[in-house]
Amino acid sequence: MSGEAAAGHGHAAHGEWECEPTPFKASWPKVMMWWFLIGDAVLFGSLLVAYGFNRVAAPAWLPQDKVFSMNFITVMTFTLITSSATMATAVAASRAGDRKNACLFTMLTAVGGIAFLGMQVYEWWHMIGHHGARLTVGPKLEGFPDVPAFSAYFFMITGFHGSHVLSGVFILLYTGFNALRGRNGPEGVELAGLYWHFVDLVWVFVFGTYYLI
Amino acid sequence: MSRRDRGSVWRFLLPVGFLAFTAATVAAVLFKDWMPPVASEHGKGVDGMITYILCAAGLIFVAGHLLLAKFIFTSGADDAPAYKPIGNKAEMLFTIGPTIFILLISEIGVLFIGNPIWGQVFKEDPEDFQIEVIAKQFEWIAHYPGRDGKFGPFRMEKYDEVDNIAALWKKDKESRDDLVVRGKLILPAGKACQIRIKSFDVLHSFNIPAFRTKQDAVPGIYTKTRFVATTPGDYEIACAEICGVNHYKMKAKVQVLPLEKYMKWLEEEPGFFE
Amino acid sequence: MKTMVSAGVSLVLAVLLMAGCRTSARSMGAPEAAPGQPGGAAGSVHEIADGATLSGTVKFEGDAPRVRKNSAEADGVCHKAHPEGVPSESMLVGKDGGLANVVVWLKGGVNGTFEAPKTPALLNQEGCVYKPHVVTLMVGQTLEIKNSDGTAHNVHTLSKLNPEMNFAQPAPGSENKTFGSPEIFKVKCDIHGWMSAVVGVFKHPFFAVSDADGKFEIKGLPDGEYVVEAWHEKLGKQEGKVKISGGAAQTLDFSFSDEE
Amino acid sequence: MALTHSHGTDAAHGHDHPSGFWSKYIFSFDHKVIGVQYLILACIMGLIGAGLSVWFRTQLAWPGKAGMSPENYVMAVTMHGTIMIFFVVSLSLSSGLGNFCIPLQIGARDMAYPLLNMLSFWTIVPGAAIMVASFFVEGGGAAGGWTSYPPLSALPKAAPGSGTGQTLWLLAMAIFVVSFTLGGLNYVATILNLRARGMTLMRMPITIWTYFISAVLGLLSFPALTAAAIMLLLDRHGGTSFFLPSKLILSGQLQTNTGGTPLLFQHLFWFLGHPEVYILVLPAVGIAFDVLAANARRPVMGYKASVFALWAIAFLGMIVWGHHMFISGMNPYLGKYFSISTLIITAPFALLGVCLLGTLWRARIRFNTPMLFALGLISAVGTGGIGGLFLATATADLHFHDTYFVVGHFHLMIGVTSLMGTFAGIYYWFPKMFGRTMNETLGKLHFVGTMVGTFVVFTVQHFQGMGGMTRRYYEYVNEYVKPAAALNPLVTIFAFIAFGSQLIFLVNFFWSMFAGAKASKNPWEATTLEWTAESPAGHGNWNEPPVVRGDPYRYGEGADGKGWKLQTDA
Repeated sequence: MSGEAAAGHGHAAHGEWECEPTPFKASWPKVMMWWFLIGDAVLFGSLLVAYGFNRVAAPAWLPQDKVFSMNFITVMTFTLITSSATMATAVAASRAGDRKNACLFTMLTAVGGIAFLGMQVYEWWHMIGHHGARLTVGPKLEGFPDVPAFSAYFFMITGFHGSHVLSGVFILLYTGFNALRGRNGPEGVELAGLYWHFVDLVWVFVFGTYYLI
Repeated sequence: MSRRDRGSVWRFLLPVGFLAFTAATVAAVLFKDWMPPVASEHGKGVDGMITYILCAAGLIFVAGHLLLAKFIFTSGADDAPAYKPIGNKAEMLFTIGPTIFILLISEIGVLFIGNPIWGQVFKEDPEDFQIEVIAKQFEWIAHYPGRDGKFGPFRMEKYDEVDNIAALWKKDKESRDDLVVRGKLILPAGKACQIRIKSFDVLHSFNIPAFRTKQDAVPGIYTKTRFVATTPGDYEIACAEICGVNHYKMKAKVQVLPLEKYMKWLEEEPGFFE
Repeated sequence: MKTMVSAGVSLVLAVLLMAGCRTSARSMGAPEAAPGQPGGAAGSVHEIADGATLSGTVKFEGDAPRVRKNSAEADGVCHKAHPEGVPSESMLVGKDGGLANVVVWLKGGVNGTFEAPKTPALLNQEGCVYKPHVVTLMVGQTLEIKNSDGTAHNVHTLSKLNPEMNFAQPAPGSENKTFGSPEIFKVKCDIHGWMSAVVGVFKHPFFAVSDADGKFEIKGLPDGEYVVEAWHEKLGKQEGKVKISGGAAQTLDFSFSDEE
Repeated sequence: MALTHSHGTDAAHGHDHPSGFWSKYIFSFDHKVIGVQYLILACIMGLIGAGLSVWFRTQLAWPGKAGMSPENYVMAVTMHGTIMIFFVVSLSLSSGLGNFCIPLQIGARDMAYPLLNMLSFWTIVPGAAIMVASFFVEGGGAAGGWTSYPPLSALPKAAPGSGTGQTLWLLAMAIFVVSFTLGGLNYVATILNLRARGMTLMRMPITIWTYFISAVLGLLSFPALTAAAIMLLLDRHGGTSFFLPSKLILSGQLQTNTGGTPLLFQHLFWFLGHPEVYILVLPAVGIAFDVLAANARRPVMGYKASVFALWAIAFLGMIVWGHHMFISGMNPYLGKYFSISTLIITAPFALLGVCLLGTLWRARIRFNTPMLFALGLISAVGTGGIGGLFLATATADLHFHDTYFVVGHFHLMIGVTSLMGTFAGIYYWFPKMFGRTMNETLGKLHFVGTMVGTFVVFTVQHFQGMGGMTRRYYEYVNEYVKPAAALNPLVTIFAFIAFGSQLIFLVNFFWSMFAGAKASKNPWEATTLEWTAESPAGHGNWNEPPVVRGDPYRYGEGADGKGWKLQTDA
């Protein structure tokens, strides 16, 4: 918070209400988005810490690679990370004023998100249908005990993340549509991008802690 | 609205009020022993720790209120010349001084007086008597390992409110000679006891105020606490963590016996399945 | 979103599970309505003044178990009433192996509706013990729950078909309750864990509780074929059949044993 | 480079002065109206919360005479705690006064996102309604204490209120968290982005600093409670076992849950719970600084040191939650760590306290009502803070945990200190809210009643705690506690006095709103920015954007001889 440099007061600004410069020169929607994401990160952090806490305390745990297909999860992760790249392209395009490409790449990102969601639906179907897992019943695996917490954390964490992806897809569709019409400035795409990158980042943590460790 | 009330009664009333409050509090500390009589070894240490903080914090409390009263009483009249800065050095001394003082006394207290006693409470010593205390809504049950020195394992399926409160099974070898006492904890005097605490339902807290002992009973895990009861006599267990409607009724007797009497009781009492 | 969906799904599961519990409870201890009551549907009230008597004995096979005593020292009032501890009443075996406190009732074969007696049944808390240990009454009949002690009690019914009650009862005090569904359930005191009683609620007046010697007697039975159940709080239940014709008295014996 | 105050879609912002009743007073975007709405809601909830405390205090003093069953008691205690912390202190101090004074003190027209601001308020109204309604559902309200530790709160059979009441409780809390988070986002963005020209960070009044820090703390800590609430709801209604270990026996029946741990909830809860204390206390201290400076006619002592201390408290406050759990079954080594780290907080807190006290050095005090409350706050924060030394020391906590010592301590901190700060703020800014002043005589009566009532109640409770008197007891049946419990009637009588004087405040507040003496633009001759706006300020606060040219507390250096200078003066 050392941004109180008194420089730049003389700059003429459009609009009638001049303000003191903000630290990091972020606009207020961006500041709000950042703090929202920080709070959301704490929420995911809490869930993951809770998972770690229970996992350490649990007498038994299931081997993830036997429950899930690791290749499939890797593809999921890859899809989501790719969508982050298209998002970055969209942000760059919208900054450059290229509405068409901004829209195109935002929509591509949304497609990536939908693909990810589809894979997650398969993943859930696999857990529920194939392994017989329920919120209160662990996946059935030969030679392993029933670990209900394995399912409970799976459904809660991936479900919560999935809901973020889902809302992200809606936001992206809306933003992409608006970008094409030129309704929002570059900031709209940027904000959606921030959210999307955050959702991806969270997935990396979920992947790392729930699937790998 | 009288804002410039220079001769305001509050100039006298407030300091007098603050001083009276301080004096009453100090008097209450000095002239009455509020703590229940102490009956355990580490309890004396806890009391020592409390006395230390009382003295140190009391000093800050009194000094702070004296200053507050003084500042209010001697504050200038509003139409007098405007405020003159006190000077950086004096301000620094005034602010940093007490800060460091308070930090020092509190950290010294916790490091050199508090933590050793904290260590005593959680010490693991194979020589200690092992006693298990079971908490359930709204009762305390004492469970002794019996002559074999081993606690029978819990078989929650065998639990019966009336006949098998400790959820033991007679086919478990360790359980046969276990002692189960409902609503009463019998302890030896002068010998360290490690209590392992278990809850069958919700959170409770094992609290013997006379021993300065408090430890939550957490379902799913064992919690431990350790003490040496010093004086034979009767004391009370209270529950210190809200556990439901009858939380206030959740109490039990603590009976501290001289060591020989305690050993005799252990010998003579028949085991739960004997 | 998905958490909500899965929460919803599991909520449905939980409801199903609870429903399952209910049915199993019904089959475990709760009297069921007799299957198909064609004639009595008009609400005719049977007279039970005359009829046959069903009597018998409930026996316990094996050694009489030791009667446990629970220390009541946590509560001064209870301790005074039972300085040596409160003896458990959950398994009382009398002379010749007679098993007390068994609820014997007609599970099937009773037709018609019956009016509940006006006199209340009494469950008294005295000396930190429920007196009597087993109370039987009819649906709609008043149960007076009384606290005659100098200490507060807590009445907690572990009923499944009737709404579960859990209320504090200061000393002295008295509460009147009625039950809408036939069921046998336990009552306990949350404060004094050793206190336990059994309440049996029935649709008809044909029930009895075995006495200290294991003897029971059900009076005023009309002719018919009946399924008789004997229910004990720890040993489970047994069924027997009896046929009554011409108002002749019948006997039926039960015997229980402890599997362990 | 100077950023503009661009408000995107909010057309209602700026010069429009809505005229209709609904858009002006009910669904207003104006931060000042929203602030007052919060205050009024807090007043209503305060009557309920404090009324509950009067009810159970009567039971404690004269057992059985209050017409209260043990069930009522645990529910009343739970609801009192929840309502007071989340729906009275948070709403009045953080949301109410915060909304009112943040834009005014930094020279903004409104909050960064006025629509969101209005939505925050209208989100919390149903939350408050649900919280109150939960008392009247079948089985009664939540009865697990305001901490709602599972398994008590997770198993509907564990307590009579653990049924629908507990679910509604969780729902209301979730709504509160949503509203509070949205409000916090607005605070942070407003304070960072919408400061008037010249209002650099180090020229902000300390009140703004405290609101900023408490908003940041809220954004960082409330998600932990959200996570805990999600998991608790799943445990309650989804059949999961996040907090429920295997083989619990309840009502004599074996439960089917497996594998959870109740300690997890406590960690998550206190990760919020401890910062929450600072969320509630710091703004009160900040307001006290402003009021003290204005009425002691001198700058606050150690402005920079105080800001530093606030950040230190905020940071340390995030890492010491475990001191609520010394005896919870946590690893004893963690107990040592939390004890040592908690006591480090004494340093910044002492610094803050000394700066408060030092602000009276060579002062020229005007004894008006806001000042009296600010002075009372100094004593409350000191007395309460000293109690914290005992509780932060794990060893002493062996005796004090969950006794009335804790009750007395935290009531002095988040009850008395916060409310004294709130009252100081309300009396102080009332002219800016309504263009009128509150009645001084009634105000002083209110002060005396509050001061005497609360201080006796909570100081005596410290001594009761020393006697080992355990909290949340319906009646004291244990022998050892009889001497301490004998003081209960005394405590209750003074609790009545404290409650009664709040009624005086309510009368004064609503009466003065319409009939108080007219106030000028700057009735207190204070220096901060809000006093350059009209009283009451219109929607948009200023016609011309103010330009800040100096520190917030410019007393005693006035060249023009009046002894003080507005922040906008050259």
